[in-house]
Formats: sequence, structure tokens, C-alpha cells
Amino acid sequence: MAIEISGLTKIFARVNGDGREVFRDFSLTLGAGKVAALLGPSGCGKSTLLRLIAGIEKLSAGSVVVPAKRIGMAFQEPRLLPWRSVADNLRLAAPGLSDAALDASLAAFELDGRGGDFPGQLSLGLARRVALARAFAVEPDLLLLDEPFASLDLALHRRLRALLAQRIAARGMTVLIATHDLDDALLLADEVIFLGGAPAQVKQRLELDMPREQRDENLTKLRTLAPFYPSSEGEGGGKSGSS
Amino acid sequence: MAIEISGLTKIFARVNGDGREVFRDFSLTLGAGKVAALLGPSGCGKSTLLRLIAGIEKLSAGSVVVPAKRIGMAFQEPRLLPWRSVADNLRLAAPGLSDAALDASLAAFELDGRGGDFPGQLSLGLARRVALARAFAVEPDLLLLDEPFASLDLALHRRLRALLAQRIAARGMTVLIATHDLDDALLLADEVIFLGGAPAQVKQRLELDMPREQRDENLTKLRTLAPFYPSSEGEGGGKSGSS
Amino acid sequence: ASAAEKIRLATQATGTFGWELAVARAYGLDKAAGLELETTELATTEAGKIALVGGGADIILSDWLWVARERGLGQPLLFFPHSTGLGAVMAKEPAKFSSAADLVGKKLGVAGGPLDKSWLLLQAWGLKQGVDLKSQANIVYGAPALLAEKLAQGELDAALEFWTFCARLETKGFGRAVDLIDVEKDLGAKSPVIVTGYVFTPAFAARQGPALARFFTMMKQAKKLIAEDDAAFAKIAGMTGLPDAAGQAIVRRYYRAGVPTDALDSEVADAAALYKVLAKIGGPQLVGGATELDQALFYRAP
Amino acid sequence: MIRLFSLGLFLLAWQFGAMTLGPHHLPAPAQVAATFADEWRSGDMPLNLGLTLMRVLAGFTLAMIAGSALGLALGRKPALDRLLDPWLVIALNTPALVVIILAYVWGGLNEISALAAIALNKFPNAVVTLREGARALDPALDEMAEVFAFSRWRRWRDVLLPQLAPYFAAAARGGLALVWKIVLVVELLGRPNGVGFKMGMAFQLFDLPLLLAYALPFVALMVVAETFVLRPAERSANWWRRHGD
Amino acid sequence: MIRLFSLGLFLLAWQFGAMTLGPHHLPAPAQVAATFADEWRSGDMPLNLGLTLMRVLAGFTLAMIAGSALGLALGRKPALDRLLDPWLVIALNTPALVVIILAYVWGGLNEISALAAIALNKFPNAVVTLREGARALDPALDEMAEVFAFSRWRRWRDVLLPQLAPYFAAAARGGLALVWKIVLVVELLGRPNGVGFKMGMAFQLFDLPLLLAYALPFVALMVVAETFVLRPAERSANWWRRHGD
Ligand SMILES: Nc1ncnc2c1ncn2[C@@H]1O[C@H](COP(=O)(O)OP(=O)(O)OP(=O)(O)O)[C@@H](O)[C@H]1O
Ligand SMILES: Nc1ncnc2c1ncn2[C@@H]1O[C@H](COP(=O)(O)OP(=O)(O)OP(=O)(O)O)[C@@H](O)[C@H]1O
Ligand SMILES: [Mg+2]
Ligand SMILES: [Mg+2]
Repeated sequence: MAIEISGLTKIFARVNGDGREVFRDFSLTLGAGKVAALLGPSGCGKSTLLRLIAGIEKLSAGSVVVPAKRIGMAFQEPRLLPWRSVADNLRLAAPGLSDAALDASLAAFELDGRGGDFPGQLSLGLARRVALARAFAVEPDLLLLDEPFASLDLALHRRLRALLAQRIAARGMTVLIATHDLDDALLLADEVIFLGGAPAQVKQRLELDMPREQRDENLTKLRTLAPFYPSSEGEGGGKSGSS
Repeated sequence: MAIEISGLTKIFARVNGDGREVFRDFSLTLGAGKVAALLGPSGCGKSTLLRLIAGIEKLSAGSVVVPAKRIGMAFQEPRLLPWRSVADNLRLAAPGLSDAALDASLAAFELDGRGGDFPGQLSLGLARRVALARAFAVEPDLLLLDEPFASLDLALHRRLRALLAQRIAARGMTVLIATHDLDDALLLADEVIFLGGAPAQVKQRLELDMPREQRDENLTKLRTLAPFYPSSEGEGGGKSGSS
Repeated sequence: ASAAEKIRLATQATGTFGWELAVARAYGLDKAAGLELETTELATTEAGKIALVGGGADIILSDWLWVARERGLGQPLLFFPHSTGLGAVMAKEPAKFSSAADLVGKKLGVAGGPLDKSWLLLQAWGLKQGVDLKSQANIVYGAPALLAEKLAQGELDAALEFWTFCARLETKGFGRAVDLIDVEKDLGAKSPVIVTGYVFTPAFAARQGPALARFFTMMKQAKKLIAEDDAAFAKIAGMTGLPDAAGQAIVRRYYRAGVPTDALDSEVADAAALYKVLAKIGGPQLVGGATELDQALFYRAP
Repeated sequence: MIRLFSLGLFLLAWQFGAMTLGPHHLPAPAQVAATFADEWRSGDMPLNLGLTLMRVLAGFTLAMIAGSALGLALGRKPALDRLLDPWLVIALNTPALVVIILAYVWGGLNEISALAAIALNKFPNAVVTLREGARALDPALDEMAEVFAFSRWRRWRDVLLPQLAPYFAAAARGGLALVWKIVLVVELLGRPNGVGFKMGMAFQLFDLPLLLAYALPFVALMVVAETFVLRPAERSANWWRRHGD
Repeated sequence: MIRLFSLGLFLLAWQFGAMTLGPHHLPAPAQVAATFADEWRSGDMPLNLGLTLMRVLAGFTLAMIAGSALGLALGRKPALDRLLDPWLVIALNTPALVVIILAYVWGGLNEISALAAIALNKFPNAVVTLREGARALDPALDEMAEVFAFSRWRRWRDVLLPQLAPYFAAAARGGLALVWKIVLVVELLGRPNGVGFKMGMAFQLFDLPLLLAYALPFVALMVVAETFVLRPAERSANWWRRHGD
């Protein structure tokens, strides 16, 4: 069962009265059990799309059909309950979580010994990892990740990306990842969707057939598939890439 | 006048009673008018160090001497006043800001037309740009940036990095940037400080003499100066770099 | 014999009604009369009115002016005399305030507010002497207890008080400057006029006529005991709120003076005479539309 | 407008209640209105209502300003809070009657004692509410204001006040009602005028229409103030909360 | 302990005040204590205090539960709020005297009317405070709970309650004090027992020591409850706020 977005229009109200139209007559289908990555300039509507799919944003027109499923989501900010410990934040989202599973989950996201901390005692990177652990802890059928690896050092970023690839392989789930990192998309996604414009449109779609385990070695080659998207590779800073 | 940190100890209290020691007998001197970049694994203490320098975190022992200066800071989260418009958030921090300067400031961070929005109406990337614009709007002598370019698409990241380099060149200020992106450090800093361990220590210091305007072309060469730090360049995903 | 008939009473905790009931019980008068008295003690007199209107009590103690007013408003209550006790203007040096002219420009406390009947009588008395006390004296309204205290503190020159407070003030060395009994006479009453009485609904009277008669007789006996029998008074001396015998004696003297002695007809005539005076001063606010006393308010046993 | 409809419903319910319960248990709206008109024409109503309103305003302003200031101080300085909290609890729980009597006994039966009694009764409530507000302040925004060296005034107006607004709203709404109720008792016990004085008289006569005629104008005033002042002000102040959808 | 010191200071101030003003203006602590002991021995104090406490508890519980529920509903459903707000303003500003009289007149002079009057007086205050709390709820956390399909109970206990805690604290602290004050008036106007009844008598006799002897035990009780129950509970519930430094 796939996610079907058709004729979607989303207009946000503004103080001065006229609205901001983020989507107009936008349609998109995502296959069940597939991993899709969303890329696009800051403010184009990635988070809004995830929120619409999660059912926490009202649509102005059109329809978003998401088969009733167990959803795991990592918001763009951690969104932990500040008055509950890290362990309790996980347990609240996944009531069935055994103590062993909890410890394993914390360990996987390199949060050992942090179960008793309160969110206010975490660095942003730690808090975001807790939010990731929570999204996985519910054993979701649909996983929505909004910039999952931001605020992490690169080494950690890579380890967690590998972890995600592993888990996707181990357990079929539909995954939607909004990210600014082309590598994340190339290494994880079955399909990369490049958004752009206002209202947002699908600028490009890229299908990736290569088995995920082979992609690491072929990353440089994969990057050439999206020459229009600036990659961090080698081409230097300042001047390049006016989106 | 430089920033002098000597014998700094910082212990955070925890629920179970024993503290978490983030710094123990930590010393560091940063030259006046210099740009320093702080790198280190997530949770090692970068933000805490910036907060100590900004004077909003109490020390447990030691001393942090910061010459009385006008401070501009971009926190790791946007920290805007949700009940004030974007324009008012800037004006409140920089009361002397003329309307023209305000518009120019918004335009520089690609926030045109966003002056009337409230923070709750912005995407995270937009909000973080507002926070950056605010830090610059006060015309600081000391600029503290905590992951300034996170949550931005790469193209925008580069344009803003170039903008920062420009502004540093135009106007002498002491700048301290916490980042996870080695390129940011290599392209902007006079000195790169690699933190690590718990309690945190300076693992490496790297002085960069190359004039900033020549660094873009030489980025690949510069990266070789920090072979121990994983760079996004070409070496592939998953396996590499256990910090 | 059939079970004792039940009458529900609401009394004010510190009032004389309570004393009388206590004596009646102590001497078994209630049993003798075949009555079962269910008393609810309340903290204020107004609470009694709530009790009666809300159906929580059969008999309360109130004044006939209020009953007259209620009748005017369509609530046909009935009244039976209880006491003639009235207050007085009290002062440290009573002799200095014996005429209305003496009160001009003075700070005069008035307990019970602008519609209190003692105050209306005092005004009428003043007007007869050509003094409008309401405008010519410096009037301070307030709760009686508070005014008594203020008089004692010296903040007031004189205070028109209820008789229970007059008694307490006397124990502190204050004296009666103007006695309301004299005022009543001055205004045309032949003898002390009824002030308070038992108030009840006609429905209750119709239902419990015989019991009511026995109740009134019983109360009369109790009053007599308190007034004349020292042993009886000793039983309720503690309820006066005064610790020493001297003070209690003063209260008892006031109490005795308030026991009604006249026949009902002459009481009614005096009341009617005073009503005209009160109606003129109090206005429709006090009496409603009527200018003549509705004499049917006085209950007469069938 | 929905508020008008709601008010109409209230009047209807009242009228219906009066018809079922009888005028002696609940006077009908028309009867109360007639009594009000009489009192207004006689000049009693404007005078007493005016005096009471002035006392309410003065007492409220005094208590809110002093109470908020102390409440904020206690919420932000735990040491001060520990020191003064027992006094606060005592002040909060001392019955109005006691406060009013003591005020009158100490200060004399005059306007100043009355105002002091009013303010003293409301004061601890404002303290308690604003203290909770101050405790719930977001330290992150405080830090931001600190770093950017906000002036005291801007810190107060732009950082603290918006966070405290709901607490102020609660303290003010509940507080205005409380002050009004206290003013009534204060007037009942020792003032020669005002709505409370008049209601005391009405109560002595057990005159329900008169009682309601004096009790309701203030209520009506508050409904009007709520509709035309408080609500619209809150709506615009809270625009940012609605997140624009 | 600082609280003990503060209480000692209070007693000292009281004693000093009594000495300066004289026992007629302010009875000394020892005198009040003696009166209290007398009343306790006679059995009057335990009886009346007990009854009053029960009324306070019952009225408070009733009003807090109903008031919070309605307050939350109004804060989260603007349409309902617009419909019921005028009624709320009316309920909030109707003088206690009027509510109490009407309750007694309609329901008779009994315990149920008394409780209804108590609850009705406090109810709108709880509504107003909790409504502000509900309006200030963070929608981001609500969304999170929605996505993770929190059960109603967990959403309430773990997401909403902690956000509402300061509003509950304010409503409870101010509310307990308010209920106690209303109970006094309710007892004064129509109960044959309780502290309010006794204080009414003491006032009629202008017996200040007796008045204070009945007024203060509840105050003392609240100081004890604050020290040993409320404060420690709040301290541990608010650990997360202190951000561990
Ligand atoms: N609640 C809201 N009210 C008004 N406008 C909103 C709201 N939420 C988002 N927007 C606007 O909708 C547009 C898309 O926002 P969205 O958060 O989806 O962007 P994004 O692609 O996730 O950006 P980023 O990469 O910066 O996170 C932006 O212009 C934003 O300002
Ligand atoms: N208020 C606090 N109370 C307790 N512990 C804290 C607090 N703030 C930070 N810490 C702890 O101090 C350590 C350093 O935190 P800091 O925020 O400085 O890390 P960081 O280097 O900025 O990490 P990141 O890259 O994830 O932002 C972390 O272990 C964190 O959990
Ligand atoms: Mg986003
Ligand atoms: Mg950090």
C-alpha cells in the first residue's frame, strides 16, 4: 500500500491576510516498502510534506492517503518531553519496550548511560539522537525522518547512516527522509525526489536500483547521477551552486 | 585583548547526585581579532564552551576572561522570541538598526519578505538564518556561532559561508565557530581547535596562515592538513572514521 | 399520648431567643408543652430570614417592620410579640448628648444601617426638635460590634446601638444618652412598643395552631424564669458573652425591661402609631407602598 | 454574534427559572430591571456604583502592581521565596473578615483603611499566581536577552511579559472578581455607601430584587469589558500562537 | 531551617505589635493560644474545625475537578469558549453573598446547598486559570503525542499535566484559600456550626482572641501542608526545570 498525494494544496495564513502557498495542486506517489529521500532548498516545503503525511498538518485542498500504519517520526527539532527522562521519553512512545530493548536502543545511538538524563541536560546532537532512537523504538511501518543526521559530527553521521541502512534491510518499512545531504540520499534511498520552487514542485526524480550494500564503494560514481545538485565533493566553497 | 580560559572546570549536576564533568582544569587562549573554529564529537562540550565565554553558564572552578565587548551570538537552536516578528526580533537585539539596514540584513541571509513573519511560521532553516542575521545585526566585536550552517542546503551553506568570510575581512572581530563541518573550519578559521574526550581536552590545534581569499581553490590541499578528521570528500560512507 | 409535635426554629447564636430556649429545655418546659423543638443556631439574624424563606425553619425571630414590608410584597407572614427591647445612644459622658442639638456636628455611629428602625425613630425625634440628624450629624454606619469597639476607642462621640451592645458598653463605663424607649414615648407610643417577634407563615399557623399556642405559653414561662428566677438566669449567664457577674446583671436588667407586658391590642395600636412616623422617614424603600400598618400581620390565636 | 446569543440564552434561563421558582425565590429580570431603574432615577445607584467602582479600581491596581512585583521576585529568587513564603501563606489564608476588622480597628473607619483591607486581601493571590509564572519562565530566552544585552525595559516588555501574559490574564480576571467581592464585604462592614453597603441593606430587608439590582450592574460591566476590551486585546496579542493555519 | 526562622520572625512581629497596640487592638499570641486551648478542651474547636475542614475539602475537590475540566475544554475549543464565556464572566463576578443566599433559598438550609454554594463560588476561578493554561499549551508536543499515538491517559499525564502544573499550582493555592474564605461566609449565613459560625459569634461579641483562635488553626495547617507536602512535591516535580547546574 503506497502513500498517495494528489491535488494537494497547502496555504499558510499570514498576519497581513494573504496566505503563503507552499503546495499547489501537488501530486506524488511513494511505493510501499520503499525508501524515498526528499531534497530541496531550505524553506521549500520538505518538513511540511512530512507533517502532512504524518497527519499533523491540515490540508487546504486535495488528498493525502496514508494507509493506517504505525508511524515513527523524528522531527527537525528533538521534541522530547522536557519533564521526562530520556528513558521515559522512549518508553512513552513505545510502551511495550523491554528494559533490554531500551538499553540496546540507547547503545545503538551511542547514548549509553544517558537514560536517566533529562532533555535539558543534553547537547543538541545527543537530543536529536534520542529523537531518532524514539522513532525506531516504536518499530514503525512508516518512518519519517526530518534531517536525521544534522548536528552530528561526520563520523557519527556515517555510523548512524550505516545503522539506518542495516535496519531498513532487516525490516521492510516505508521510509521518507528529508535531508540536505546528497550522500544520505544516494546511500539510502530507492528514489530521490528533488523539490524546488514556490509553490513547491518535483524538479527531478532519481530511481536508484543499486543494492544498498554496494553503494558505499560506488559513492563517487553515484554522485555523478545528480550533477545539478551541489555536492560537498572537492569543488570548493563560496562561488558554486546558486540553486 | 584575547579570551583567556584557565583552569576551567565545569560540572553539571545530575539527578542521581554525582555530576557530569565536562571540563576539568581546561585552559585555552584565543587571540583578539582572530577566527577560531571548534570541532569535536557531538556532546563533547563545544556549546558549553561558547556559553561559558558568552557569560551565560556558571563555572565550577577556574576563570574565563572575556574583555567587555559587544557580543553577537547564534545559538545552536534559533532562540527567537516567538511573539515578535522576524523584523522585531532583529530590532530588539540591535535597537539602532535602521529600516534600510534591516532590509539589507534580511536580504543578505536570503530572508527577503520574511520581516513580518512570526518565528512559528518559519522553517527551521529560515529561523536559523534569522538567528544568524541577528548575531550580525548587533555589529559585534565578539561573534559566537554554534553550528551556523546546519539545516541549510549545501548551496545556501556555501553562499552564507562566503558572506561570513567577507564580513570577517571587512570588519575585524573575534569569531568563534563551533561546527561539525571541517570545510567551514578550513575556509574560515585562523586556528582550528579539535576537542575530544570527557572531560574535554584540546586534541589538536591547527594554525592556518593562508589568506582566506585563496582558500577556496586550495580546499582539497587544506583538507590534507587534518587527515585524522573525517571529511566528506570521496572516501565513502558507513565504515570509515570511528572518532 | 401522641408523639410530641415538632417545631423547627432558627435562632441567632448570641441572641436572647437562645437563652429562653435553653431555660425551657433545662426546666423541661418543652416536654411539658408536648413539643419537640428542633433548633438551628445561626450566626446572623439575616441567616434566619434565609431559613424561613427557603423553608428551612418554621419560626424565626424578626421585627414587625420587616414582616409588614414582606406582606406588602405579597408574602403573607405572621408576627407574634417577643420583646420590646430597644437600644440607646451611648456615650462616654451621656449628659452631654441628651438632646438632638447636642449631636449636631458630632460623629455618631449608627448600628444596623440607614433603615434600622431605631435610627429612623431617632431621626423623627430629632426632627421634632428641629434637627435633621442625618445631615447635621456626622453619621458613621457599621456593624454593631465594630461600632461598639470604635466608641470604646474614642473614634466616635456617640453611637446608637442595639440593646445587647448597650449593655456591654455600660460595663465599660458608657452611659445611655438617649434612650429609645423615651423616644418612642415622645413620638406617641403609650408604653414600650414591640420590636421583635416570632415570625412564621400562615400555612404553618393553620397547620400547627394548637402547638403554636403551647409554644408561646412555654416561651412566656421561660422569659419569666430568666427575669425573676436567679437560678434560671444562672443557667444561661454564660450565654451572655460577659464574664463577670456585674456585667451579667446589667444585661439582665436590659432583658427584663424588654419583656412585653401589655395586651396585644394596645401593642398593635402603639405599633400602628409608630409605623406612620417610620413610614414617613424611611420612605417606600422601608415599607413598600403602604402608609398604614397592615394590622392583620399580628397573629391572633383562632 | 455568538456572545449575544449566549447572553440571550442566559436571560431566557433566568426568566424561566423565575417563572418556575416564583418571584420570592428568584425575581424575574424585568422586576430587577425595574428596581434598577428606580434606584438609578433616585440617584442612589450612580452614586454607590461609582464609589464602589473607584474602590475596586484602586484596590485592584494597588494589589496587582505590588502583588506582581513581589510574585516575580519570589519566582526568580528562591532564597527570598523560602524566607517570605510562610508570611505569604499566612496572608493568603487569613480570612477576609479578620483582615477587614483589623484594618478598621487599627486604621479607623475610613477610606484608607478600607482600601488597605481591599488591597491586602487580593495581594497574596496575585503573588501566588505570578510566582508560578516566574518559575515557568524559559531560561533559554533569558540567556538570549543577556547575551544581546537587552535593556531592562526591553527584557521586561519583550521577553518576560509575553511569557507571563497568561498568568497576568488569570490573575487579573480572577483578581478583578475577587476585589469586587472583597469591596462588597468591606463596604458592608464599615462604609456608609457603595454597592456593598446597599446590598447589606437589601439583605437586611431580604429584598432579593434590590440585592440583584445592585449586584448585577458590575457583572454586566465586566461582560461588556470582556467583550469589547479584553477579548479583542488578547486575540491580537496571541496571533503568534495560532501558527498561522 | 529558613522557614522556621521566618515563622519565628512572624510571631515576634505579632508579639511586638500586640505590645505596642495593646490587647484590645491586637491580642498577643499567648492570649490567642490560651483561647485556642480552652476551645479545644471544651470540644468546640475540634468539632467546628473538623466540620469546616471537611467542607473546605469537599468544596475544593468538587470545584477543582469540574472547574479544571471545563477550563481545559474552553482553552482548547475556542467555539465552546465563545459560547460559554459570558456565563463564565457572570458566574465569576456574581457576589458570593448572592450565590450563597440563592443556594440556600433554593435548596434549603442544608449541607448540600452549602456545598453547592461553596463549589459554585470557586468553580469559575478554576475555569479561568486553567483556561489560560490550556491556551498556552505547546502544540509541538501535542503533535508529537499524536504521531506516536499516545493513549489518552498518557497524553494527559505526560504531555498536558506537566505543562498545566504551574496553572494547577496557582489555582490550587489561591483556590484553597478562596474556598476556605467562602466556607466561612457560607457557615456565617446558614450553618449551625463550623469555624465561620464561631467567627460570626466572636465578631458579634467583638471577641478578638476568640476570632483569631478560630481563624488561625487553618492558617497554621496550610503553613504545615505547604512546608511538608506542597513544597517537597513541587521541588521533585520541577527537577527538570533546573537544567542541572
Ligand atoms: N505554521 C506555519 N505558518 C506559516 N507558514 C509556515 C508554517 N510552517 C511552514 N511555513 C512556511 O512554509 C514553507 C515551507 O516550510 P517547511 O518547514 O516545510 O520548509 P523546509 O523545506 O522543511 O525547510 P528547511 O530545510 O529550512 O527545514 C516556508 O516558507 C515556511 O515559512
Ligand atoms: N544544562 C546541562 N545540564 C547537564 N548536563 C549538560 C547541560 N548542558 C550540557 N550538558 C552536558 O554537557 C556535555 C556537553 O554538552 P554541549 O552542549 O557542550 O555539547 P556539544 O559539544 O555542543 O555537542 P553537540 O555537537 O551535540 O551540540 C554533554 O554531555 C551534555 O549532556
Ligand atoms: Mg524543514
Ligand atoms: Mg552543541
